[in-house]
Amino acid sequence: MNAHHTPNELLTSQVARVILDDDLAFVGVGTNGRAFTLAVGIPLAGLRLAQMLHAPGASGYWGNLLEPDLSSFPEHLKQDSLTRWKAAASPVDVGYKCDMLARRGFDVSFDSGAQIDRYGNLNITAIGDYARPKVRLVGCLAQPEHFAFVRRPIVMMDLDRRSFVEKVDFVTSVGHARDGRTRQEWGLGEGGPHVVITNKAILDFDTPDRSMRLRSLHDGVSLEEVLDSMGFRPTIPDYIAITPAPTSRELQLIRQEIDPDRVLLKV
Amino acid sequence: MNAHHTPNELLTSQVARVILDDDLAFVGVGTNGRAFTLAVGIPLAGLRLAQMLHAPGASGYWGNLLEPDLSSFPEHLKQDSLTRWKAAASPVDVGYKCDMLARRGFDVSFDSGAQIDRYGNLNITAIGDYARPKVRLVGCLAQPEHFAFVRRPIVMMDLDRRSFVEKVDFVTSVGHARDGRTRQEWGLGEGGPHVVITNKAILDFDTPDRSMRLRSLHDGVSLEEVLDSMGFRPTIPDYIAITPAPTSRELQLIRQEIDPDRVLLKV
Amino acid sequence: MKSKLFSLDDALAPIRSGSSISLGGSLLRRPPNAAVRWLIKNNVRDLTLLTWAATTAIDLLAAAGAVKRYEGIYAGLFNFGLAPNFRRRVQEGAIEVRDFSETAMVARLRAASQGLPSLPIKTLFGSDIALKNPEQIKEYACPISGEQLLAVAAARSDFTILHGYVGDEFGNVQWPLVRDSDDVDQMMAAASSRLIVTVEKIVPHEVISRRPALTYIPGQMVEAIVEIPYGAHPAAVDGFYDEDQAHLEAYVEASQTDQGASAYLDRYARQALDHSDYLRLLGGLAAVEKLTVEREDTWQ
Amino acid sequence: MKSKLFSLDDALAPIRSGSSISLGGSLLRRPPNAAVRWLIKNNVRDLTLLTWAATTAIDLLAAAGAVKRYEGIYAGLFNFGLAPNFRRRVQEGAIEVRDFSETAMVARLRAASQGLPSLPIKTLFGSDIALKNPEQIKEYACPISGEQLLAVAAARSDFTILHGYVGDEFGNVQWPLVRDSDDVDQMMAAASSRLIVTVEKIVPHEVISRRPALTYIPGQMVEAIVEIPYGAHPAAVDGFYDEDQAHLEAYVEASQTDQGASAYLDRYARQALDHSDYLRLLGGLAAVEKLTVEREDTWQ
Repeated sequence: MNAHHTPNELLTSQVARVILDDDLAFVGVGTNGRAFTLAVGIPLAGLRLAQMLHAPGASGYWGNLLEPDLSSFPEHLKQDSLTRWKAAASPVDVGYKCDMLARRGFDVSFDSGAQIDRYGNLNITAIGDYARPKVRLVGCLAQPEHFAFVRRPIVMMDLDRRSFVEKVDFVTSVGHARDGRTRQEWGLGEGGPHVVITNKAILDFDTPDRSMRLRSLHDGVSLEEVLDSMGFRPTIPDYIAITPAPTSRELQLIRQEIDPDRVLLKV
Repeated sequence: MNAHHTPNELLTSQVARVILDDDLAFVGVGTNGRAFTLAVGIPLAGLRLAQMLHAPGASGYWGNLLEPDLSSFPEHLKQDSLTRWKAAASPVDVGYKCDMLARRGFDVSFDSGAQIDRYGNLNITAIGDYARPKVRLVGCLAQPEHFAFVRRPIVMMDLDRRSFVEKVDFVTSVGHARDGRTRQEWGLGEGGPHVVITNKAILDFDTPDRSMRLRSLHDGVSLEEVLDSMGFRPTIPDYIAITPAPTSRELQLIRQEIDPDRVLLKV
Repeated sequence: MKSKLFSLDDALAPIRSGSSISLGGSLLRRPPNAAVRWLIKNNVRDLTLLTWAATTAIDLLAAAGAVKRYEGIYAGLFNFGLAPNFRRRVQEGAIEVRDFSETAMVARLRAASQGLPSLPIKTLFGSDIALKNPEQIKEYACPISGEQLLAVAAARSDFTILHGYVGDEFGNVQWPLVRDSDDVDQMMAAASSRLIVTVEKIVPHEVISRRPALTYIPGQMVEAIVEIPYGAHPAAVDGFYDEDQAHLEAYVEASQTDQGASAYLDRYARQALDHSDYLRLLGGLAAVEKLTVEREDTWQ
Repeated sequence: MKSKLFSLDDALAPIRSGSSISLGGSLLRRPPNAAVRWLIKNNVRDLTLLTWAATTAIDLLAAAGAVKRYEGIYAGLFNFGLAPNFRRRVQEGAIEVRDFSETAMVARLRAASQGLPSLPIKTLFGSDIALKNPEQIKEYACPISGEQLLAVAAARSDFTILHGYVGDEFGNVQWPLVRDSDDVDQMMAAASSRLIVTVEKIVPHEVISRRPALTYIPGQMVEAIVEIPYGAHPAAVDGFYDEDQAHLEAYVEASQTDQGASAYLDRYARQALDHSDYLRLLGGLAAVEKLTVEREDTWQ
């Protein structure tokens, strides 16, 4: 065990451990700052770490690229770096990825949003009234597809009372239940959010009613601090685990091979 | 008027006259012998002739090629000639052409079959019982689409009692009416076969019930000869026109520019 | 074949206020921004916009107050944050929004390209995207399997405007071998009613017809093609030039207020005489050529 | 990534009699004929075949009496006439036929690739194709517009076999820049459950990853990839070699009778030890290399 790790290294190691051999994981390309680190940087670093350790057959669909070469990463992502990125395939149009999603071709996806509730319903569309919102967000992208069709969607969000709410203002992506109806009753099959990786704790949906449950606290974070950062109370297990620290092997790979220039785990 | 023309030159001139400026015409690639001349050779020559005379904006979709260069034609069509053919576009898959058909992107198509009836129902699938046919034919290709969606499908068939029948054994492509129901009653919109260009006469469907009508006899062919070659009696107009002969300009273009080596109008 | 080569003025003249327009491009790749500036300069308003991942094009039109309704999967500025003007107008209630997820928007475009009124998806059950839009998303039982499906309405629009790489005078538009994904322009072209394409460069037809597999927009579908170098600026054309980071940052800064956005539009869209004048305002070709990337294509 | 490179024996071993198989290629382009000869040699029978424009592959399997049911848009020998063995078996009532028009088959493949039980078309109203197949083609009213549509059932199969140009050991298959249309192989790959691809040549992954836009079958979808040069013989691979006219004419001649077809199969499929032996029977590489065409691609 190596206690000297950054919070982002901890999350990277956690992401890697969710990825199984032969998984195909969808990662987006957009955003900047902390949102980039959560939605792109940590997922790519975690996927690469999993590939190097226990999941040699795992691969990614990053933006428009299937099985991109993740061996190095430019400091600034401009269009031309994406244009020339090496990959196994760059499908001709976005319908290809949509079809892969709809036929359940993905095992893992990474999703974030402005709001999430206890059943994992996610809002990336609008805060407040939909027709005249307090904050208009980006829309929905393929996040409804991720929650509808991907086997194990991973939610990446920093804990915050404004984000972890009792009821989201707009259900962009349906989680495990909504308005008293389960996702099956709503017409959806297997799937829905699998785990929620935050800056303070890991949460999952391993409860009888598939509502959010605290899985582990990051080292040094108290239960009170987590509950204070949430607008609803998740199920708390009798024994609260501590999120396992990254191993020294994991840290060595992250620091020396995967992200030596701290491009992925920047902020 | 130039009386010294071959039957195929006459048909080529007739095809050209059906093609209007800015038409997009679908032409197939398959078959050999006389079937090739009827389905591919005469249509391509006629399209090219129309382009050179009255329809500079007309273009073709030939096999997989959109707006192919029709300025020359190899003696033998092997795969590599198709692979390297110059064209405005070679869409990535056949779904592209299917979508163009279904959204009514084509003005003209060329179709032939083993059997056609008085309402223009066409059979290219099987003679006799469908489950255990006397003659199994090729299937259906996109001929049902041509009759369903193309504005003016042109049928190219030599007259023969076995081909022009009272009732086709299998309706591959629905014409103007079937079993007492019009194409509109069957659920189809505008379209259906526009004209039937044969070796002895031109027929169309300009009748109140959209059944086949004799439009003109080729020079030197008698009405009796035509009727003897048909298994049903088409509507006969009071005055029977003679199919206009190719003009000398048309013949000059066909012979000197379009098909000097008689590859298209071979048999 | 007949020439379809027009000036931007002539190509866009048929577009009236109140039209619906599908706008091509995705994120910071190939939004038809020169055409968008023309619409703003010519005071075309009350537009219904259908888009994929829209950025600069929709935000400029929103800044001009020209957007009545939006239907799409994303409106933001990619790694430059939210779309400031679009966001402000939506929050004011000035733009009616219909959100669609990616499979839904793809199904809508494919339906239009197949001449169908709708196509089915299985995605949006229980989502507010469907619940708040019962006119365009309706449930039915598959007649083959009995499964419940959602039919989404075809994405039809009066006009479609795309910005492409190179084309010929007949409207055939090609992409380079080394490119990013097309995302959605080919689909939008197939779904279009009246299609106007601006391209970086017009090349001879002989150059196009040598490589027919590279044509992604056949001239058959095109009403007008216009040569507009740097026509996606300040966004990028993959394989040609990168996004203009400094310009985009200044745009975001100006767009913090209505006044700032309006001053930006006055300068770059309304007072600029035409696209050449726009390039002159940016510092001329020498300035934009700094954005150029190494090219690797078959037309050179 | 893990290697998916197998021998033909290992790649095809899972295919049992009674399976349904989608066979790729169109007309005389890229039918997976080496794989077909393997199926015949190994006495795999009672097959349900889903095809696009099928020629040599289906006729060889019909000659072997291995086809129970066929679903497709065309079965013939292109410019070599009707498919003699397929035709004879259908006329004997030995093959159950389900014909589909092109939009119908495309909709069926797309439905499978989109995880949907069906997709709609507007083509087949009133056609015997629909009237004689009420299980796979059913009418319904569009819930958006009220128009009548026909739902066609997804084209699902146990296995899909395609023959491609070049690939890497991870199963990524690319086409050349100068090629004929793919027709249907990319769609079939996307619709597949278990996909086996034979290719003309295996190249290093580094060659593939330089040009990701040329990959039309991502290795993700591939269960096994096998290197089989001249794997479509006697048909063609566009950009690689032409169809073998003399061989095809001899095949048609032999196939005028059951005995002749059987003798052909004995010689070229059953007694040939493997694909190398097949090439030896043709006269060796020197003989087939005469079919080679000038190549123009990015892998050399």
